[in-house]
Order: sequence, then structure tokens, then C-alpha cells
Amino acid sequence: MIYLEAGQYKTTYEDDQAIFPIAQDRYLVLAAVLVAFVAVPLVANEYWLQALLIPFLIFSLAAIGLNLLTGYAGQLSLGTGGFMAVGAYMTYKITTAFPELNILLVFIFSGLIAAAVGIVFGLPSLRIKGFYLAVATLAAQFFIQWLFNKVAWFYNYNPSGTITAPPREVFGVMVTGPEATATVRYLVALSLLVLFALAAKNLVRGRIGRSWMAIRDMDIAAEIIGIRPLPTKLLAFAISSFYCGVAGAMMIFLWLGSAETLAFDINVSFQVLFMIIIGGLGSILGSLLGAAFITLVPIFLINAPALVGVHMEVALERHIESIVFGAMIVYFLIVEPNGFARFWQITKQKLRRWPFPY
Amino acid sequence: MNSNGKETLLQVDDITLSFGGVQALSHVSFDVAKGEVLAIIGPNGAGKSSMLNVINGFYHPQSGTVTYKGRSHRQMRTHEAAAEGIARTFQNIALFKGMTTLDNIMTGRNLKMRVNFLWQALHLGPARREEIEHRRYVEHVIDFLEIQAIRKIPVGRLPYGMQKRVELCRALASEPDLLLLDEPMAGMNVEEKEDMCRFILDVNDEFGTTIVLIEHDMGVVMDISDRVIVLDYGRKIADGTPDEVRANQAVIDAYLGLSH
Amino acid sequence: MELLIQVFVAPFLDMAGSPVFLLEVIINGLLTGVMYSLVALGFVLIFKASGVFNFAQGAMVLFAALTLVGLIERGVPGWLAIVISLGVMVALAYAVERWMLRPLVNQAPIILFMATIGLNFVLEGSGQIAWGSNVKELDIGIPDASFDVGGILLNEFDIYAALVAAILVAGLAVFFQKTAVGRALRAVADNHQAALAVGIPLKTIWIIVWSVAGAVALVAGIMWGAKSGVQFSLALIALKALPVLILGGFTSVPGAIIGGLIIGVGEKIAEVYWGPVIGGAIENWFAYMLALVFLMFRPQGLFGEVIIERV
Amino acid sequence: MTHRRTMLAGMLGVVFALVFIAGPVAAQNDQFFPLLVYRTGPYAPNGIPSANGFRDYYDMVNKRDGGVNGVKISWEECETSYDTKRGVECYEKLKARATVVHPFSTGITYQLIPKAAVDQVPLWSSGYGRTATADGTVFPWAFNAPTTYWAQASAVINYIAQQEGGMDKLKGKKIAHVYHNSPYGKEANPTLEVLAQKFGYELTLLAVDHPGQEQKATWLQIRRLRPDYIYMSSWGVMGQVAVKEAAAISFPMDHFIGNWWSASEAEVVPAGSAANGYKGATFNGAGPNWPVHQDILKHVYNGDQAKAKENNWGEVLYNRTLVGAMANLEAVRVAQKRYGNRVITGAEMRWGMDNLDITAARIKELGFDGMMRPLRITCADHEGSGPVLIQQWDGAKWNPVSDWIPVMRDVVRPMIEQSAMEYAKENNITPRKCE
Repeated sequence: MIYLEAGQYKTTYEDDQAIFPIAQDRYLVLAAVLVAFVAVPLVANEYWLQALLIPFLIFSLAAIGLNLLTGYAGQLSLGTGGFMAVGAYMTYKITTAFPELNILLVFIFSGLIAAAVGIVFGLPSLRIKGFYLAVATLAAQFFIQWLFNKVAWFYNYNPSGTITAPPREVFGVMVTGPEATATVRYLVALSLLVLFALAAKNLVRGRIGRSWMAIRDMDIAAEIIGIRPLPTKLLAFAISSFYCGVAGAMMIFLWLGSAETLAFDINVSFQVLFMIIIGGLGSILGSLLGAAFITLVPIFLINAPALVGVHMEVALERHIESIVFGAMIVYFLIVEPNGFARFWQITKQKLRRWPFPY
Repeated sequence: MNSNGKETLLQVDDITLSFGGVQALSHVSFDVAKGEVLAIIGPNGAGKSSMLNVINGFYHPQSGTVTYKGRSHRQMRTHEAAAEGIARTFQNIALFKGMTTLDNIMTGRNLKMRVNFLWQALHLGPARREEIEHRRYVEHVIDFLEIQAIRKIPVGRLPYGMQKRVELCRALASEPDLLLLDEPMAGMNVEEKEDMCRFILDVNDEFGTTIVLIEHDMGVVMDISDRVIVLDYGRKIADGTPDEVRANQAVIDAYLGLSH
Repeated sequence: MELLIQVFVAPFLDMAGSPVFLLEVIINGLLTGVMYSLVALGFVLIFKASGVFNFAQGAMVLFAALTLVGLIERGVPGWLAIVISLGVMVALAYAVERWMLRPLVNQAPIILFMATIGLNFVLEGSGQIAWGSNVKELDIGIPDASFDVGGILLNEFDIYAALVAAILVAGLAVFFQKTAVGRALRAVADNHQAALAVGIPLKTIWIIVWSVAGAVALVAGIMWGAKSGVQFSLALIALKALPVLILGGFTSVPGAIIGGLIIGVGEKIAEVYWGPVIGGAIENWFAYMLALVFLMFRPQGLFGEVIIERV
Repeated sequence: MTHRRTMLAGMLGVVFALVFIAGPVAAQNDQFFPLLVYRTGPYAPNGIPSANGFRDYYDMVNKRDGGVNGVKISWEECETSYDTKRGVECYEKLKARATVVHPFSTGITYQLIPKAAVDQVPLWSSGYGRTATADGTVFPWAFNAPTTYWAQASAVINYIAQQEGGMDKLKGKKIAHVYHNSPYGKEANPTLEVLAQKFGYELTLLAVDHPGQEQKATWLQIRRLRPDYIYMSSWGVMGQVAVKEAAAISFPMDHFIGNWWSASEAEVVPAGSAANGYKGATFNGAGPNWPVHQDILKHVYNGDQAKAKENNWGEVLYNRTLVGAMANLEAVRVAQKRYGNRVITGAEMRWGMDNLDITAARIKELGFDGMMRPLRITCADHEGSGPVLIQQWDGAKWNPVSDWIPVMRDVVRPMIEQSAMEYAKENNITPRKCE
């Protein structure tokens, strides 16, 4: 009876519209945030942070971004990698031009530029739908990747065209660059994620979220009740690209430290799409769960044989990882096609009655 | 002002609409007085739904004009129509399947909400106030249509009759001046139909909403409408009070020619 | 101003200046386009019959080619290796139907799409476990010499590839139009219920269509493998087939061919004449941009079925 | 379904619990070398021989000599699939025990350069990575000896001049650079441009996108341009396709020169007879006919030549990493001379590398005579400006067709120092002083 709702009466619309109307949810989220902010930095070593947690946080943000566009507004996109690249390259460009500017502000500016780019590539969505649109967004993916590889201005004319995160401080603490500790970078990434996840949650439970879902569920009916498709879709593209742009900036400045355009290639776009499908379309929590699955499970699988003391050729390990991972995806889809978020909902319903079977 | 001395809300003038070679509507004219309940009837394929689609701007007629609230439109855009206070329901329910009843109805308030996305992202101050203010209105409509119990249920899981009711609720939430109902009672059992009739009349009464509806059930039509228009093969063949229409020979022929 | 001339005038002057070379570019573009079509065909078949956007098509090409070349390396004669590989692809189709499509029947297209991504990982892994990741030479005896026709250099291999593609398309056309199974497949494409009414189990249809797509993947694998060796990169050519697909329409076999030809010629002309001006290696995004521009005018692709919106 | 759901939940729980158990293992009593390899994925054909070279050399030294001065060598492979993000995980997992890291990917190298300095792990990208790391004052922890892309480009221009009969003959010659459209591929461009200005040849740059299976447009351009020489920086499938395309347009293969990553068996064997006559740069001799190979055959493969060949014994990339492994151990020895015959830490290893001097006599002793040139690294010079050899494929093996060609240090070194200074400025690094 962990999730007992009985006795929780809502007397105002405010309470009813609260972000987590059920008390247990509130405590759970609060506990998770506390653990993430306090416990994890105390116990995690650099491997955990650098190899598992920071990438998880960054991809979560990108997944939330894509979920706003695809899960909520129903516009399938494979341009995520491109929009992330915009964020990363713009951050590099701005912070090397204005080293004094607070790097977190630079993330936001770069996100805004990514949003503008997103709007441009969102224009075709007025006419093109479904898988056709998905493939059309690949034009954005490939064009952006080409642009940053080709135009030397974006990488300050260095000979190889790789961007490197320069050292930057925020309030006297090194946040990016080699001297920034993994813990600091983790905390920055976590704060940004919590902030933006909250904003996303707020957006989707208000007017904008409802118009996105209306367009997604039935665009014609939405139009007839007065939701204008183009501005609504473009806003989705803009906000989604903003999230992806910030995630891209974080990827270079809080995680990898340096990258070429290959770091934002088509595989990234696919990966983020996998995350939201497996996590649950149209769910913020699902984005996080999906990001956890796609970033952590392969790492687990590749290390699993060694953990149980089996030693095999790395190539074989990698292939087995690939097979098991693929099979897991198919299996999970068969068990719960609507993703982990739905799975969590069902579990919650069960917990509500637990330990009673009915 | 029309002949009855009432204010005219909507005037449809000489509308002709065709798809490819198929003539859906030809030279149809009629007007709707403010506060009236007007029924459009006719056999299948007579162009009834097309007529509604022309009124709210989803189809653009080849010729003719629609004059609404005194302004003539050759082509009305759908969202303009919505902004001007035209709402509608659909023959095949057009609810947003992935959303709850409450959210569906809240979309009806969309046009009246103004707070920009930054405030919404914060969900503070104006955004919060606005949500609550509109929620209050929506709850009013929910009470009116007696669907309090299904607020938080995704509409996809509701039975057919309930979905129809939610759809009406969504249309009402936008406080329309003109409500277009496309077969609001199709597929319902007798009790549900009675409920729906009551709601339609109450809406007309309480909110003063002008209603144009398409319906097949003659009994219902005769009971609730002030006036009836009959379409056949895209042409208007009769226009008058229920009694007048019932007595019209052309209408009788059109209906007898079919298996209804 | 100078840039404008370079972009909008100079390339056309260049084309007019040496029409023979332009012709050579176009012919090479057509021949390349045929190779893209080979991969796109597999997508179309599966999408047409089951509405599944098969992300694993590239992995199927790799898997088929790896199986073939692995068998040949182990001393199996060429013809037998092809037969066995075909058998493997049919077995794969059966497995896919049994363990993936059947449990997921009636799910949304995006879920099926995601499932094929899972399949993609499984195929990439198992293909490489069985046959290794090293690059393998695939020599199927197609001559590879070049010859000169009126100043235009052509490659025999490319001509053969075009012939193979033509035969394949003709074969598929006959299969779809003339055989009972083919007609049933078309019925399925139109309406699942109707197909059931004809009396053909959906299950059989799916196995057949995935088998045919597997065979097409084998052919594509052979042609691309002979061109660039059999190795992991084969799985990536699926990306070259996507613009072809959106251009031609997901459901049209002729669309895959015509789309391939347009993309092939378009990207070669862009790269040769505009590449030097704006920086080279523009082929990839140009193909997608070209497809995108087409879509703006025909949102359902060149030969896709027209989408009618109703309420 | 209920059971399935429960199972699913259970599985996920286990997965996430176990992930957090994984992590770096504590230090051991061996001299540990992490191997970031890629035996799978699009670049596996290049990654496999490279990985085998390292492994076999360490294995052989353990079996033949019992390690380095009594310290046993250990190593662990970690699969990166040539993916930067997987590289992070591998590096984090193995860095705590690492003596030296060879990232074997330009992307991973770039990413590790700033980290290595903080973690005190020396990086060695021999013949790849960031060219500017040749400046040891700005990059104390990164090495790219024996030579760099820029030096290589200058050596190839030198070679072309030799073929043509002198530097003055370069004037008016047309040279095309066909390159992999990535940071790696672009590395040679600035040098080739500077040299074009200096010697008056006409340079055309032609980019090929990853993975490079389809290059018709590039080769149409070449057919029209008719360059006198083609220089290529390819990787993966791109190389063999280019070789085939060149043969298809009847380009004279002996005027087609690949850089050292574009001239291994992976480029020529799949291309078949089309590749005959194709040339490539290298900084090691190819083939298995060197004394060290006999030791490997004896100690690692027990004389089984077929098995050795299966493991790329004697191939170009295999030989290159043999030399890399040997140089690693030499640097360990240098460090042991100062710190004692025990396990050397990363920081001590860096000192050893800074003072590495592999003389001709020592090369002979180690069984590498003729396969490589003497190598000397200093605090300021992490490259050594080693000379380059041109080899040619004859259909069965690579044969050297030139002497060791000197690089144009006078041109390249100032470029390196300038590039390093720009990096230092952007990243607030104060270059160290070298005596």
C-alpha cells in the first residue's frame, strides 16, 4: 500500500494542478533529487561520473528535447545530432570570442541559436508528415555536420577543425576545461537538467503542451478549434532544438572536452530517438528512463563478462553486447510497447494495492 | 435583420463546392438567426458535412460567400473561424486520443489563453493564474454536461456516447457564438439521445448559443430545431419550420427515393 | 558578387563548355543511382506489405553479404553459397515473423520501427560473430575494366550492376503483377482485412515479403560488396537509400528506381560542379536537400499514394 | 504478461545495480598497458592488425625476457569501435593503472589531450592525433613521435620532387589531395598549401565523406583535372574504393601515394589487382622478415606461421604497433634507470618518454634493424621529425621504393610551434621551459 492515494483530497484547483499531485510522487522525486545532489557526489568516483552519470544527464536533456518535439508535438525528427552540434559549436565560438562571459549564459545563448536553426528546419513540417518528415530532418543533420566541418570560422581556423573546451570559471569554480573536476561538471549538468526538466514538465501541462498534443493526436481537429499548426509546430521545433543545443554544448564542455563533428553524427540522432521510444513517447520521466537504458545498458553489457569473471575477446564481447542489447529492445517492446514510463505507471498501480493481490 | 425580425448571425450565399468532378454543393443559400437552432437534414451524400466544413473554413468553396457577424468571407481560415467564435463537433469523433478528458476540454480554451511560453515554463504568476481561471470555466462546463467523474481518464478509454459528450464539452469550452454539431447523436441509444437533446437545448437556452446541427433522427430534429433545411444532391430543396418541412413534397420524394 | 557568379553562372557555363564531360557525369550518376535503388528496393518491399519502416535493411545487406563471402572463404562453391545464403535469409524472415512481427502485431508504426532497430543490432552483432569484422574481398567474376565510348569513360562493373538492378526490378514487377502471391501482397498493402478475406494468412505474407527483401539485400550486398569489399561499412549504405526512398515514395517499386536515378545524377552534378565552389563533400546533404525540395511539392514522394485529409 | 513485466523489472534492477559495481580495478604489480582497440565497426579492418601488433609484442617480451627488467607486462584491451564516447569509458576504466595510452583514433586523442595532463597519464599518438603536440613545451603529456602528418606531407612533396628530378620541377605540377572529410583527413591541408606557395605546384583539395563507399564524383573531377600526382589521406573503406576508382580511370598507380594510414593491406587486398603499383608512405618497414618477427613467431605462435599470418603478422599496421610497443618498453627502461627497476607510474613514464633515445645500435639489438630509424625525443620536441619511407604494393607485398626521405623541418616546425601557441592561448596554458 505504498501508493495509497486515499485520504489525499484536493480542495483547490491549484492542488489538483500541482506538478506531482500524489504525495508519494512528491517525496520520491524529492528524494531522488537529494540523492543526486548530495549522496552521489559524496560516493561516486570519477569513472562513475565521467563514464556513466554525466553522459546520462546530458542525453537525458537531449531526450527531453526530442520528446517535446516527437512525443508531445508528434513531429518525428532525426536532426537531433545536428541541433546538438549547433549548441556545441556556437558555445565554442562565443566563449572563445568573449572569454569573460559566464559559460552558463553562453550555453543559453547557444541554445537560442540552435532554436533558430530548429525553426528553419521545422518549416517543412507544415507540409511533410511522419516518416517523410523524419527523413527530411536528416537534411538538417547532414547539412549542419558538413557546415561545421567545412567552414573554418566555426572552429577558429585551427588546422584540424576540432573544438576544445577552454577552461572557464563560474563564481570562482572551474566548470569546464581539464581542471574542472568531474564532480563539479556533474553538478552543473545535474542542475541544468533538473531546471530544464522542470520547465519542460511545466510547458507540457499547460496551454502549449495541450496544443502540441492536440496537433499530434489529430492535426485537423486541432486546427478547427483554433490551434494554428505552423506556429505550434515551429514552437515545438524551437524549444526542442533549444534543449538539444544546450545538451550538445554540455556534451563538449561538461563531458568530452573536445570533439569533431563526428561526435554529433547521425548515430546520435538515432540514439536519442531510441531513448524516447523505449522510454516512452510523451513522457518527461520516460525520457530519463530511456536515456538511462540506452547509455548505461551497453556499458553494463560490455563489462558484465569481466564482472562475473569470464574473459573473452573484446570483439566477441562487443558483438554479444550488440546482440543482447538488440534482443532486449525487441523484448521490451513486446512486453511494454509504450515504453518504461507506462511500465512505471503500471508498477505504481500495483504498488497502490501492494501487498494485496487485488 | 432577417424576415423574422431577428438578428442574422450567419448568412450563406450561393455556395458551390466541388471535388474534382463531384459536385458536393451547388448554389446553396440560407441564413441563421442569432439564438436559433437550425437543423440540416438530407440523405447520405447530400453535402451536409461539406456545408459545415465550408462554414468553418475547412473547405473553400469555388463560388459564393459566407457572411458571419456581418463580415463577408470568400475564404475563411479555420483558425480565424475559431477565433470568431465558431466551434464544432465531428461526425467521427475528433478528440485528442492521447489526452485526458480535462486536457481535451482545456484545449477548447486555448484561444483565450495569452500568457507566453516563458511564464508557462516557470509555471508561476500569470501562467498559474491563467490556468486556474480557465480551469474554473472548464469545470463549469463539465458540471453542466455532467461528466465530472471522467475528468482524469484518457478519452481513448471512454465509451462512444461519453466521447461525444466530451467533444461537445470541448466545443462549449470555447464559449462559441455559433456551434456546429455534426450528427451529435449518431450511434447512441435512446437514453443517451435524450440526454444529448437536453444538453443541446440547455446550451441554447443558458448560453444563448446559436446551433447548426446535422442529424438523421427525424424525431430529434423535429423536437429540438426551430428551423430545418433539407439538402439533396448538394442542392437546397426545402427551408422552413419542422412542420413546414414535414409537409414539403420535394422532401418526401427525396426521402422516399431512398431506403431511409 | 563574385561568389554569386561562381554559384549561379560559372557551373552552367562549365557544363555548356564541355557537354561530353557533362554527359559522362550524368551517366555515372545514373549508374550510381541504380546502386542506391538496389538498397532502397528492400525498404519499399517491406514498407509496402507490412507498413514497417525497416531500419535493419542495411544490416540485412551486411548480414547477407557476410554470409555469402564467409561461405565462399570456407571453400563452398559460389552457386551453392548463394543458395545457402538465400536459405539463411528465408530463415531470418521466418525468425523475424515469429519473434518480432507476430508479438507486435497492431502496434503503432513507430514501435515496429524501433523493433527493427533492435533487429539491426542483433544482425550486426551476429553477422560479425559468425564471419568476423575483417574486410573480405568478394570476387564474383564480374569484369571490372573500363572502356571509352566517344570520350566517355565507362566501367563494365557499373553496367553489369545496372543490368542486375534492371533484371531484379523486372522480376519483382512480374512477381507482383502476375503471381497469386504477388497479388496477395498488393492486397495486403492496401488493406490487411481484405487480404485475410482472400484467404492468405498474414503470417505467410510477412514471411514471403521479408524473404524477398532478404533476397534483395543479398543482391545489394553482392553488388556493393564486389565494389567496396565486404565489411561493416556495408550496413551504412542504407543511409544512401533514405533520400531515394523519400523521393520515390515509400510504397513504390518504380519510385525506388526513378528516385535512385534522380538522386544519383543530382548529387554527382552537385558535387562535380558546385562542390569545388562551396567546399566539397556536399553529396550527402545535397541528396537529402534535393529530396526535401521534392517533398515540399509532393509530400507523399514522387510515386507515393496521395494523402487525402477528411474530417 | 504479468510475469513478463515482473521479469522485466527484475532484469532492469540487476542491470542498473551491476553498472555501479563496475569501475576501475586497483593497481597491480605489473607494468600495465591499456589498449584502446577497435576490432569491430566500420574501421575494424584497420583496428585489428593494430591491436594484434601491440598484444603480440608485449606477449613475446613476457615470454622471451620475462618482462622489462624483471617487471612483468600486463595489458587489457578495451573496445572503442572508433567511437569517441566509448573511448571515454575505456579511458576512465583503465587510466588509474595506465603507463601510457595509445588512443589509436584522432577523435579520442583530441579528447584526451587536456585530460591526460590532469590525470598524469602520458599519451602517445605515433603518427596521428594533434600535430601540434609535437611541441613538448605546450603539451608536456602528449607525444606523437616518430613523425607527424605535416612532416609526412612535406616528405611526400620531397619524394615527388625526387621523382621529377628536383624541387624546381614541382612548378606547375598538379597535385590533388583526396582526403577523408574529418579532422584526421584535413591535417595535411595547411602544409600542402604552404608548400604549394613555396614550390609553385597547383594544389586541389578533394574531400570524401565518411565512410566513402561512393566516390564517383571525386574521381570524375580527377579525370577532368588530370593531376600529375594524387596524395591520399583515407581511412577505412574509403582507401580501397579510391584505389579501385583510380584504376578504373586508368590513373597511373605509381603517381598515386597514400599517407601511412592509407597504405596498409586493408586498402590494397580488397581492391585486388587494381591496387598493383599503388604507393604509400610509412615510417616502418613492412613484411615479416625482420628478426623481431622471428622471435614473435617462436615465442607467441610456437612456430605456427599460418596462425601468425591470421593474426596479421608482418602487415603494415601490425609492424607499426610493434614498433610502438617496443618504444613504450624502451621508455619504461629509461624511466627505470632513474627510478629503479620496478613498476613505473604514468608520471615517471612521461619522464622516460621525454628522454627517450633509441639509437641505431639499440634498434639492432632489439631486432628492428632496417625496419625503423633511430628515434630521439626531447622535452621540447615530442616528434623527433623522423624520416619517411615510400613503399609500393606489387600485388602480394609492400616493397620499399625509396630511401628514407627527410621531412622539411624548417617549414613544418614553425607551423607546429605557432599552432601550439594558439592552443596555449585559447586554453590558458603557460608553456614549460625546456633546458
